[in-house]
Amino acid sequence: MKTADNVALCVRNFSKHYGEGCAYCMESDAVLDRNICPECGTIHACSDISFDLHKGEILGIVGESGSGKSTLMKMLYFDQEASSGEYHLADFLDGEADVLKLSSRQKRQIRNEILGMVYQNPVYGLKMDFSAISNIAEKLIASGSRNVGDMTATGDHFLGKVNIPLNRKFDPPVNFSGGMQQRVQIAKALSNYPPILLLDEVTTGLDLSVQADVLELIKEIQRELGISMVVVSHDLAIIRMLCDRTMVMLNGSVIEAGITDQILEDPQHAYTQQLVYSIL
Amino acid sequence: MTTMVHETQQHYRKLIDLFSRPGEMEAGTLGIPNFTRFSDAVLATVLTLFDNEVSFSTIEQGDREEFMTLTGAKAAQNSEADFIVVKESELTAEMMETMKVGTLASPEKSATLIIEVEAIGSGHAYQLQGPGIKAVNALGMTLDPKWMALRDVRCAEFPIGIDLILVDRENHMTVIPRTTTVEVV
Amino acid sequence: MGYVAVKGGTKAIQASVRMYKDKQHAAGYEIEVEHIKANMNQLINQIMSEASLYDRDLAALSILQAEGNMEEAVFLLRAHRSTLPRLHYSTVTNTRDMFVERRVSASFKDIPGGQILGASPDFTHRLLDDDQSFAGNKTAEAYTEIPHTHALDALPKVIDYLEQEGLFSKKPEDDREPDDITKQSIEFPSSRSERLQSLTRGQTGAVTSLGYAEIRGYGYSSHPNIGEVRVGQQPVHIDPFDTGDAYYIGDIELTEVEAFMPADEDDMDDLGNTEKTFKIGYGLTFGQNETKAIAMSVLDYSLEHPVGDAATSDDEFVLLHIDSVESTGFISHLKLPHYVTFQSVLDRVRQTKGEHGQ
Amino acid sequence: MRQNFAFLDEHSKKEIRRKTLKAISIPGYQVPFASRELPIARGWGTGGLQLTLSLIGQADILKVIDQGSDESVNAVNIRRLIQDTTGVKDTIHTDAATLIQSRHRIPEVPLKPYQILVLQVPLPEPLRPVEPSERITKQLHADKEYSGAWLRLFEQIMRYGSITDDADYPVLVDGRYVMAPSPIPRFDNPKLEDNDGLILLGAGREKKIYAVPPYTKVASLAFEDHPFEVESFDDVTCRESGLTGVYMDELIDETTGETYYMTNDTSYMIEEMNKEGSVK
Repeated sequence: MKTADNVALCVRNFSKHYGEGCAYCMESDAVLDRNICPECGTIHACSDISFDLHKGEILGIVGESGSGKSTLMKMLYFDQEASSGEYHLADFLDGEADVLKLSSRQKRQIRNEILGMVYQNPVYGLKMDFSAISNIAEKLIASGSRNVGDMTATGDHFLGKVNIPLNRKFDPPVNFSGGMQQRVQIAKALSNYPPILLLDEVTTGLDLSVQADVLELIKEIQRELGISMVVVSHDLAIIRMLCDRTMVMLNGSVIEAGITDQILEDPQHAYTQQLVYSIL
Repeated sequence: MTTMVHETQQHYRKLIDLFSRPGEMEAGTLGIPNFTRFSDAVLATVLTLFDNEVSFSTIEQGDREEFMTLTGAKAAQNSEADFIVVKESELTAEMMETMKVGTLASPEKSATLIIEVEAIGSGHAYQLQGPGIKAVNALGMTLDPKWMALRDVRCAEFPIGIDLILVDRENHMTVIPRTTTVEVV
Repeated sequence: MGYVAVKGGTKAIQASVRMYKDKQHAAGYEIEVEHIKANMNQLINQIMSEASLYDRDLAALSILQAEGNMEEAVFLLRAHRSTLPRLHYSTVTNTRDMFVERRVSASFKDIPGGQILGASPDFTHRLLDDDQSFAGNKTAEAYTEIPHTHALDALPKVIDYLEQEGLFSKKPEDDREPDDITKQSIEFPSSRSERLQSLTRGQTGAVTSLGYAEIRGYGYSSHPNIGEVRVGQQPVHIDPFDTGDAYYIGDIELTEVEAFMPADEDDMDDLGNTEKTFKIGYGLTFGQNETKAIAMSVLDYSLEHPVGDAATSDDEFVLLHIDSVESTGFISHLKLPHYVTFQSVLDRVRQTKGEHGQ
Repeated sequence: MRQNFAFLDEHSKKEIRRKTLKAISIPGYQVPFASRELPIARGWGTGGLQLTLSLIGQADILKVIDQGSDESVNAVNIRRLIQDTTGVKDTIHTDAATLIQSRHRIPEVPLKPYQILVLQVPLPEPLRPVEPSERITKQLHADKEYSGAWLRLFEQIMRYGSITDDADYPVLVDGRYVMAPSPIPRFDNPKLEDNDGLILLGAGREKKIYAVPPYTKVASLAFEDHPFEVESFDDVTCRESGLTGVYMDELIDETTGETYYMTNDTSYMIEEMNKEGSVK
């Protein structure tokens, strides 16, 4: 298997379960109690998820907490190991290798060079006691840069882009507001121009006005750099604003997927309908 | 007892030199009677490195019992053994494919292969490069290059890999650690 | 003829060692190893436990040689231990076979087999006694044996009672060969056998302090119940030819502690409710070392059932810092010469001053 | 009490020997070993001493130095223990020794083939300043994830204008492992690379053995535009011998109060002074 020409990231039959599983729940059509096997108690956080991320698009994943969307994101960034499935990246060996089968060292290399991640909580994405500029340098160093001048120039560029005043670049993020921390995290994730950016609930917990700033920033960067993005959110309003295509997740499975506008106009699944009407 | 202490110390220092300088050659000796099918330098290596904390595998029952009696080491399957003591004629692809290579986090949990070959100093012309070698070391050895190819596969993702101690019938010894790049000329 | 090296270091060391030895004998009172062995049992117990070498004669010798310095005495025994080949391993020994000299339970007023107070300083009054009337009281009533309902080498355990009540779920017996931290360095996450071995070798004060922190408010933060402390003689056997015929090689004195901790059951019941149950913390030391064994049981529990960010839940933090020889060695090495590295520090400090001055 | 040859029992030596051979096979990787207690204190050179005791034989000629000096009290003490348990000959001359144990210096005289230099190591983990947990640093080495080590230097440049790491300056061995070279001055770091002899490093308290085989690439961590720098003794001359270009001790003349310099490697200084036509 190999990724198609216009595909940046390709996932097939991704599953993640906590517990051993049993003969009953390992069948693909097993009926579960939400995502828990009634026979053996195994939790199926993600079941049989397949999708393609096209080059240059923003793909939204929407669902309530416990739907498996964050687990899916963690598997994409190797923060968690998938129980089964296949995962290909166009920028790694032309998409020919199933990257789940790689060693931890090679996965780390993909994280450093091909992916960028923005976590809901900046604590996971930043070294809070290091200066903002060093935080950006960390990503650049990890992806191979060894030139201080180049790295500070790139750091200045991206800090400027996310509207962090340069007179604060030597301050550690621990002294920043939540919105500023999130913008530093975005600058960091972007700094080595990764072909794919993963954004996990990046505006949750921010003030509404700050939310709007951050969303605007994401759109602008996407337009400018053409980076492919996966955006996870429980908030359909954010998905509507950012995403070309959308997947709706419930209890660990994808229940609906398609062009965002179509899903909003004509939701098929009862759960999606409920979601859509709640924001209208 | 005193002589064993000094003999194994001297043999160890030869091994230290050989591991540090892959492809160089030293002669091993032994002051005690050898009842195994292997050359004295093989037995000296076993006596130097084995004790009741290590496991090993070897094909013939008589050798196995002798190694266990002399050192207290435990016999194990090829895939579990810390050391495999073998003649070239007894090597199998399966053995090479299943022996322990360690993990990225603990690459030292790998097997060391002690192979007795016909001759070191003549045979196929190998060229070695890597740490411990100033430029290139030339090594003549009868070992079939197909075994070296299987070794290369197991050493593909350094630091994972296996280390080879090679000994011939005349007690010449050489070492090829996992860091060495080997070519047949 | 030419320049020659000065031998200042050699001479200085020789003089220093000489002075140290002379000082030891200056007052003219000499005691024998036998005196220490007879009079300083508790010190011997503590040293054997930290040294993880069970030998009362050598422990007494180490105390004499170290002028009573605990760390030095432990250090001497540990160093001696490095010269000893490992000839045999004992067979699995069961503390149910212990010949019990003392056992108390804090959890029940009376226990099957009875509370046995035995020899203990617990209820002495800590009054300095310059005529040593306590130690030397020869007129006290003769000790009379109180008859027991059980043989002293077959006493039931308090833990059995909880188990019969269904309040404690016993883990299946695990006779796999334990990891030995004296043969392989600990790798993290650690195994329970590595933890128990480190704890029992730990410095008494360090183990006690960390155990105290764990229950005072930085971890479990609650009061464990001591199910049973027992002290007694434990028979040891070896089976050198692996025939199943074990040979008795002697007794060692042990202190064993089982502490009960009320905790949540790991698995939910059928209705999805969590039940309370008892979990156990385990302590075992060479010799009579009750406080250490209790603290060990607390730390065994805290490392087995970690909570949050408590340091006492972190196996690396606890196990890597409680060893007497390691901690005293590293702290004391700071007085060794470091002038080469300090020159390097000076160079960097001057350099940054230069950079900022530019 | 009865003493073994070279103090340790034969089983202990075998374990150390097996681990040492692994260390040579995996240059720069810290091999865990059981580490015995010795008659000198932990932290006073027990790692180096265990290596020396496992290596030494009756034919060896031993040199022991501490802070560059054969007569430093700690060097004398260690040499005395080794000689008391082995009876081997000793020397102060680097080129006459077969086995050299040193604390904090690599001698000025280059090693010869088949010579072994044993360095005492207090803190073997180069990533410890960025990560306190052993299980995490072990994984970082597995993944070849060294951004933390470089980031530390980057942050120093941001804060002080230059790299402030002094002795024990981290190196990259054969392009794979970041390694702590023990607290040798930076001046000695270049001697690690392409050495004719074998360098073994032992940390007794931390229970690690590692090695730099002969002819191995060893690069001190640095940036393209902030190259690695050794301590500068450019403008100073040894007051005793007139030597220049060697590592110096800085001393204060008690009568004049003036600062003066002396060659740190005392045996080298004496050898040079005894040469015909020496500076003095």
